[in-house]
Amino acid sequence: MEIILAIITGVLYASGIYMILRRSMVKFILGIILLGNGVNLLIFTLGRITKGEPPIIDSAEKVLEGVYADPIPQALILTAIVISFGLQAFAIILVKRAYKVLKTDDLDQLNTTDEDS
Amino acid sequence: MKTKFLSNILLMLIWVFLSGEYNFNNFIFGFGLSFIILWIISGNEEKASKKYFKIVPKIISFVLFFFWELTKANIQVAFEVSTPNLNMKPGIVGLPLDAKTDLEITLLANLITLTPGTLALDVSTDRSVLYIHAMYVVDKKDFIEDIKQGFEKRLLEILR
Amino acid sequence: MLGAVLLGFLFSLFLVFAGSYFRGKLAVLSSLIPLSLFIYFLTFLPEIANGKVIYENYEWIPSFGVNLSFTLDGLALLFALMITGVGSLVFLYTSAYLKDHKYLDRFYGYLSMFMAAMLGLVLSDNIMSLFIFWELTSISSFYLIGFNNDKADSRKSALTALGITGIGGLLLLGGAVLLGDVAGTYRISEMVMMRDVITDSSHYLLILLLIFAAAFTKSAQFPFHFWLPGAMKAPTPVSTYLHSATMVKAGIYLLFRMTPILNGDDIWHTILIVVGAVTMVYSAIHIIFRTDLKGILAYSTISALGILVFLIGIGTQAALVAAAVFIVVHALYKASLFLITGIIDHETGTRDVTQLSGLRKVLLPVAIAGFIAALISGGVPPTLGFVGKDLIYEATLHFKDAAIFLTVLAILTKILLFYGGFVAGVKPFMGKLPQKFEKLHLPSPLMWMPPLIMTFAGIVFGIFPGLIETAFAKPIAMTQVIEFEEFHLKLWHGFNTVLGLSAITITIGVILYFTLKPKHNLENAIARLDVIAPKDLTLKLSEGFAEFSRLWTNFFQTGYLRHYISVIVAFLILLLGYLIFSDFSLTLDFSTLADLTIYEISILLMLLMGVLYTVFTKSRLAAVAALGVVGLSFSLLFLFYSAPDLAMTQFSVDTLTVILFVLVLYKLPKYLNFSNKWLRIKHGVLSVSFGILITLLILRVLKEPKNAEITEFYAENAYKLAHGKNVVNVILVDFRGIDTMIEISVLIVAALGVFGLLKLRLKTRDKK
Amino acid sequence: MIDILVYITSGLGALFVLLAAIGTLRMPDQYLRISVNTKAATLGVGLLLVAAALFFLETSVTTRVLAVIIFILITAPVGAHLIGRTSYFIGNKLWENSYIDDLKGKYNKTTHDLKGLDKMEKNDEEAKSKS
Amino acid sequence: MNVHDYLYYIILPILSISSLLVFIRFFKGPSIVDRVVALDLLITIGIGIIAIYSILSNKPTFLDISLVLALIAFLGTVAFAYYLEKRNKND
Amino acid sequence: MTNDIIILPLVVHLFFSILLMFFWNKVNFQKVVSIVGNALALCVAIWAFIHVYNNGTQIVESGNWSAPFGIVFVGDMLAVTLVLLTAIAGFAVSVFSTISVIKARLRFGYFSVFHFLLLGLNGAFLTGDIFNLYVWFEIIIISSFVLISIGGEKNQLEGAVKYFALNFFASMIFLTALGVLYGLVGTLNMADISLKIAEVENTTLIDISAVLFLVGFGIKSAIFPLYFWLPASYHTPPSAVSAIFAGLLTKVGVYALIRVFTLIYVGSSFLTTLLLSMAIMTIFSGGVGAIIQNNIKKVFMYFIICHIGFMIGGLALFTEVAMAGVIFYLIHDIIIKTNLFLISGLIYRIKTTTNMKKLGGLYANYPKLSLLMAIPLFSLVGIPPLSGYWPKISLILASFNAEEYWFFGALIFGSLITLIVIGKLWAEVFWKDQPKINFPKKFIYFDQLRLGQKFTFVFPVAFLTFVTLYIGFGAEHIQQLSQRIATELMNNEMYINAVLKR
Amino acid sequence: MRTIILKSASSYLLPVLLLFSVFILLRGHYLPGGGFVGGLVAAIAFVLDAFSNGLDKTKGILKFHPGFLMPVGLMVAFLSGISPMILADLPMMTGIWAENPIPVIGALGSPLFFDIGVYLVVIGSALTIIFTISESV
Ligand code: NA
Ligand code: NA
Repeated sequence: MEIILAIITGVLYASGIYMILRRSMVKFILGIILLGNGVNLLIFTLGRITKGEPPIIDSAEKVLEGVYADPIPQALILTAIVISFGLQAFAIILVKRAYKVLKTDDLDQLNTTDEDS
Repeated sequence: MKTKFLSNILLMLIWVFLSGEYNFNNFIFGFGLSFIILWIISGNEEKASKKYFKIVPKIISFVLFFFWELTKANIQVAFEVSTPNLNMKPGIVGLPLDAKTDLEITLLANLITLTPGTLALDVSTDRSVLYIHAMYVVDKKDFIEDIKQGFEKRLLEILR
Repeated sequence: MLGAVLLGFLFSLFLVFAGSYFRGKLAVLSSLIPLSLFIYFLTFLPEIANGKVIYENYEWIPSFGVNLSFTLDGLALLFALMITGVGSLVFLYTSAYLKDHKYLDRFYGYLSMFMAAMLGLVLSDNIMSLFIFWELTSISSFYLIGFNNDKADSRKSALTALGITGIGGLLLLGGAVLLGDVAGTYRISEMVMMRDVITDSSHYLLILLLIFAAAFTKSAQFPFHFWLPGAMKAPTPVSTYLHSATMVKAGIYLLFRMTPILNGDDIWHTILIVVGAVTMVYSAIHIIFRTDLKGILAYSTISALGILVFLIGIGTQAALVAAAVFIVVHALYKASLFLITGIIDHETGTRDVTQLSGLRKVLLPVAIAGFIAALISGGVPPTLGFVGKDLIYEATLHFKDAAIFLTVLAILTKILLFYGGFVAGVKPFMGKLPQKFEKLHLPSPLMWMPPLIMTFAGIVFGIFPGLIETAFAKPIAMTQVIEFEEFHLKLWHGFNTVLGLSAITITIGVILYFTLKPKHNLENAIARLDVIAPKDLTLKLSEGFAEFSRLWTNFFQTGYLRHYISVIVAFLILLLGYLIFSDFSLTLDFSTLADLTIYEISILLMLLMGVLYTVFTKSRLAAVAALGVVGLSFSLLFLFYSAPDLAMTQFSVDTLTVILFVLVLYKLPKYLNFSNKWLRIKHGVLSVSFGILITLLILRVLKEPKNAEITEFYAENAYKLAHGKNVVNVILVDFRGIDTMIEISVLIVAALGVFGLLKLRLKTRDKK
Repeated sequence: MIDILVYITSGLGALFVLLAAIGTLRMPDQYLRISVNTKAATLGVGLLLVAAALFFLETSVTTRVLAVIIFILITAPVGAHLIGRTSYFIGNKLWENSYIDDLKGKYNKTTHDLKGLDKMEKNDEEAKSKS
Repeated sequence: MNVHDYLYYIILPILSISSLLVFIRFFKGPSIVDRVVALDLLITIGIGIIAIYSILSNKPTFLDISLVLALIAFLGTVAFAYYLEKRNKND
Repeated sequence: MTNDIIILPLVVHLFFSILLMFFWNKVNFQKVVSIVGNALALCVAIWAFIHVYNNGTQIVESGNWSAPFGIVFVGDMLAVTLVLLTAIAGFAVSVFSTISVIKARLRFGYFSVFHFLLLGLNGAFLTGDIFNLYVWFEIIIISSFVLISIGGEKNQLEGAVKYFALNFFASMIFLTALGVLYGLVGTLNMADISLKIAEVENTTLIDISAVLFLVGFGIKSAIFPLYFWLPASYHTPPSAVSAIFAGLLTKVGVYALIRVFTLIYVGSSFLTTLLLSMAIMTIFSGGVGAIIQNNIKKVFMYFIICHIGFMIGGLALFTEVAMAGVIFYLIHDIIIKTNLFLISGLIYRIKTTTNMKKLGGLYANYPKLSLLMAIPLFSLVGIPPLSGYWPKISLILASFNAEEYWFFGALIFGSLITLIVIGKLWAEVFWKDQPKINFPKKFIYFDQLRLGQKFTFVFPVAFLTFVTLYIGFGAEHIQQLSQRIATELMNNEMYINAVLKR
Repeated sequence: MRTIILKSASSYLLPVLLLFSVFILLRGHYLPGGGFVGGLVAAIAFVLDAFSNGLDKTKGILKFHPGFLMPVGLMVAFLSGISPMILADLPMMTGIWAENPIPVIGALGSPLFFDIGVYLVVIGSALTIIFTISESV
């Protein structure tokens, strides 16, 4: 199943980047969300997959024993998810504001700051 | 005041159920927590003091009635979905309402929606009519009458 | 000596803060500074003449080996006296020349800074501090040349000079560092002892080239000479100071200093002789075509510098002595001529030599100075110029391989210099005085005394060459030449070849002066050749470079976000692809697929389809809804693979994002299909390749064993030490609590940002 | 005994879910789809949850299951109502075989007000119910 | 066949297939309303899957996740409805 | 508390950002608080610096979990030096902000976000954990997003969108690298990674993760070909913000590269070659870009890029001499680049423009101010003995010793371009007469400010200029420090032993 | 949206959801959940209320701007982080634990307060974001 996860991760990266490369700001946002998901899945997959054994100590036990999923990638992804959420929320609003001020949804129109001024 | 107290107790119980630990400390904790939450939302005050103890039997019978309707009509839909032909006579029907308060209307609408074949679409702004989408509107009058006599009447008995 | 160097800097610092009090009559007092320094250095004369060398050392930055080490030997003293001596006169001259100038204080500030830097340069015994002063001369000369900064020409010339001397300076830095590295010391006096190590080093050639580059740019050698005529835009005192005695001589000084360290190989001689010869002849010829007095002087200066390089290239004791003497000669007559030109310019308002004549009638002392200066320049006895010229011929005649050829070149140059000196120093005063100049009267003695003093000095030294011999020539020869031979400077050598050559030079020079008149059409004629002159070539080169820069920058700086990202992606693909395919032998292990259950498959399928749908749908809202599907699938996937916390969080966050999106979408326009098909294909290829590489990478990494030390620690201690059973949560709030603290700060800042973005509206009033 | 209950409830639950899925695919217009979904899925998922409660037979699980069920019972119809009315509001057409449309022309598109039944209709209704 | 196998080999596949069927509706649309409804139903089915999965993995605590799911799915529907009504145009 | 000295800067900034949020609307109060906060942070940073200088590398184990199990803060000489520089730049910019940033922006949490940004920078320098570094990076970028976009004017938003996109992308690459690295070694503590990575047999995988880090950090630190977004965005926000971006944001990328490539990925020839070629191209491309610009902010922008190349190249040479040069340059660059943007803000306040074609006559009208500005400009050029000069000695020496003549050429090229362009800038802005342009009426010009306000404008510039002068004339101290840091970096077992208490 | 059905449903959902959010928060140390998800659930409850009753009413319920919760929450987290430094001369973020565990929550210690801080911050920032957007729509 790691193969499938690896492929899906690849698909997420590819689609994320593809969408980021579009000119529409909305697609751009969709792209960063997809890419963010891809990265999370990559970390998750590379942390090795364990089915059905969450890293939670049984109420009767004191240590986590036997087979269990690695909690570290999970914690990392959790942090990354929250951070991405903040960034995405900001990006969405940025795009909205940019659209309002610049009157365009087209990222290609945002090229005046490269010009000489 | 009384309502608040009751809500408080209710929330406390929900808390205890949720957490699944039945001891004194947890009750106290739940009570305190509920108190805080009620305090926070106390901006939305409503004057609804109700008789809480007499309606229990009625509620039980209503619940049974509801589940019966639910099952019955689910089978109907199941039949409709799983047979090759579509034999429906759908339509949107305006149902004049006797229910007046928000709670009454909402409960009625939800119950109607939950039972198969019908879907409460909207309430008119003046709250006089509930528009219902139904799968089988053989006769509009009968349809309205069914609901008014069934759900609405039983519901209002409990709530009033 | 440190004090001597610092004095100039301190004075210029003083002028920055109190300069406004120092204009007007007080200005003349500033010449006390160079004067007192001149006297200070004179006091060393006896010791130096006795062959003594004085060292001083102050620790500055020992970590770099950069210290303020000073040395005073014959060479240094020669330059120090020249700098301060000519400096004193220039300071005096300036006080009258720029009397009412608004920024006279600034001018003195730059000038004294420049003087200090120059002094530091010639006194440094540490090549790094030499470099430091070298750069300071570049900078202060930048300010001096651009002093008339409201004129575009001045600014341009200053920039050109800065650019050319700047690159030289940087190469000198390279050379100095390398030299220091090879020699194991930055002390020049110690490097002399490491001569063999240096000349045998594999970096020798590189060092040589770097040092040469520095010297040639500073001393205006072909083809870097063109900044010098441009630098004539500066006020006359600047031209005088920079081009007669100081800045341009810095390169000569450097070559002189490096002679005992680097002249170990033919390459040293060859390059110097060739470059010096080309420069002296090339610019001497140019003199004929100039009508601007300053232009004539500029080219004759370049030519003189060429002679010096040429002499140092010859490198024999005779040549070095000749060079040393010629340095003095040149300083004296060139400074005088510049000052005279300044007076003429100042009084008549023109420097066009075709317009000027008969000025002796109104400016007699100046005319005397000019005449003597022309004599010195032309090497006419009994001036020091004659001594210098003879020494030069002596040196070329005894150069082993190409004595005749070199001598011919030297003679040619000297003839033309003779001509130039007379055109500049004599011609304006001869002939009829035009009517418009009749009302001129002699300016303040502060202006005409300095050239007169210098020219008289030229005669005095010519009659008593022993002064120069004992003071400079011998000490210099002793330190700069490996095998010192006794010699004597004389005005009269008797009848010999050299005297004959001298006679020829003067004769042809005189003939030239009377037959060849400076004409504008000549100047215009040569202007046509400018297209192939180094100046124009460099100009074109720099324009071409600017054009190239524009192309290069615009090629990358397209302004298109997607372009920037696709470059990065392509770069990554290149690197990752190279690494992955150069090493990997990927064997896929499909056995794990057997574990796959129907619910996993359906979830993964749904995830996959959701993603693809998001990408390919034409409806924005559908895309957003599809993101919801992706979020759900993710959530379930995490649940199946033992990450319930992730499942909850991922799903709530995804939904919240969707909600935000939905709320905002309605203000945004519909999807437009902006990009064309080819672009889509291009981006498709890019992104798919990247995706494939990521997949391969994951599969490869998964084959490696994983170290679980940390994980096991958490599993063991989450409850025992951290009192929690949900290990993920324990990590978040305890083991790695800092992460979480910052993570929530991120959320806060994002919220602040959203709030600000939406609520803050700048009114025009606010924009101030 | 408990196992059998689990078999039955989960089986029925899955069945209803499946029916809802098929219904979603087959039904000809949005309103019918919403209608089918809401109940079949609610019932189906409710049963699945009950199966879980039965399996574990712990108070905390049961209360949790109850909480989820109640929550779904509250939210599912409200959601259906919202999306159904939106669907009508934005002008999604009824299935061509539909029989009657009392809502037609009742929405004010700018103020989002919804009118009650017209006088005519009302009288009509009342007359009918009285007879 | 024990409970485990029953749930594993019969119930979960049925639920999975159901979700795929719903996804087809999602895919087909045609209206955005259909997609929103389909998404909502998918999540509801997800709740069912979680319920069964919690039995299979013997982790009743997973049921809490289903509550979160239900809660948020509802919010999603509300948001879409809100948006569609405001925008007043079919996308 | 004495054990925790090195993290006090973090505590101070976090505390002040919270405090400032409580006083949301009280702008004048916020100004005072922020200056006090930054002054305090400066004191604390100096304290930490001295403490580490005297006692060697300090470790703080957050949560009392020893490395590699918890997040460890490592105050080695490099980290505390950068913390100190951050504090210096932060202090200057906060003073400058009080007068140069308009009230409307201040009313929307400017200072709070500013402290978050400084918090992030300090955290990034101090952390010993690679994932924690990611988190610090994120607080940095989100704060910078907010600072770059707040006010939302047209080109600001354009800049912000690009800035966001690229930084987000960089973060994703960083995370990818992290994932790969974790998958290989199962640990996040950098010292621990350094040890465990030696056990990984497949060096290609290590190279891959290194490349990912290189690109992730490279985007932030603006290396060729990853920097193209930077000139389009850094100059768009108010000068105070640009200043902190210019001085510190790219440098934190450089810092990360230095850390990662001295501690974790040591000695791969592939990486060295790659890094060096990128550095050369960066110098070239940045220099070439600077030539053609007319806006002084943009000129400085390209210099940021150009000079990043110096540092990256030095890192690639990977000798102790080169590293000392890199560190010296880093110290110089942080102060100087911050100051340059403050100066451009000052010029804007005087003339309402930063376009060279429209500027002129500054020297005639503001001679003392001009001379003040000249010092940083010439320090940038590296006119000896000002600060930019000294590190070049080490870099040039190192390039000769490594026989990397291309890099030597690039150094000369970069320095020459800097010299020429600054000369041109001086000629245009300071020397040339003021061209006739329409000066807007509704603008509070520098001349119209009260004396105290003028002082507030000039003080930060003067303060940073003073620091620059110290770096130049006190080069002995800086060089000793740089050499010490270089030694610590080149012998990474010192770091590892301190962290893992071996 | 003008629909009394949603309106009245949400007025009952709000307290329940808030309760649920606290539940999720407190049990996080033992079972899936925690401050972040808890905070999100609470935020969602308010958002739901805002959708159905209008933003102003929801703000009325809260009595203060949700943004205020951000510094408060962060301050709580911050204090729980540095209290070991100040109180016990231990490194930052060291857990300080009460002797005996209490019901539901389990062991009582500074990490719990930290999580509460997270909870508040999440509510504050999520609500700030969503409310701001809703207002500007
Ligand atoms: Na129904
Ligand atoms: Na029904």
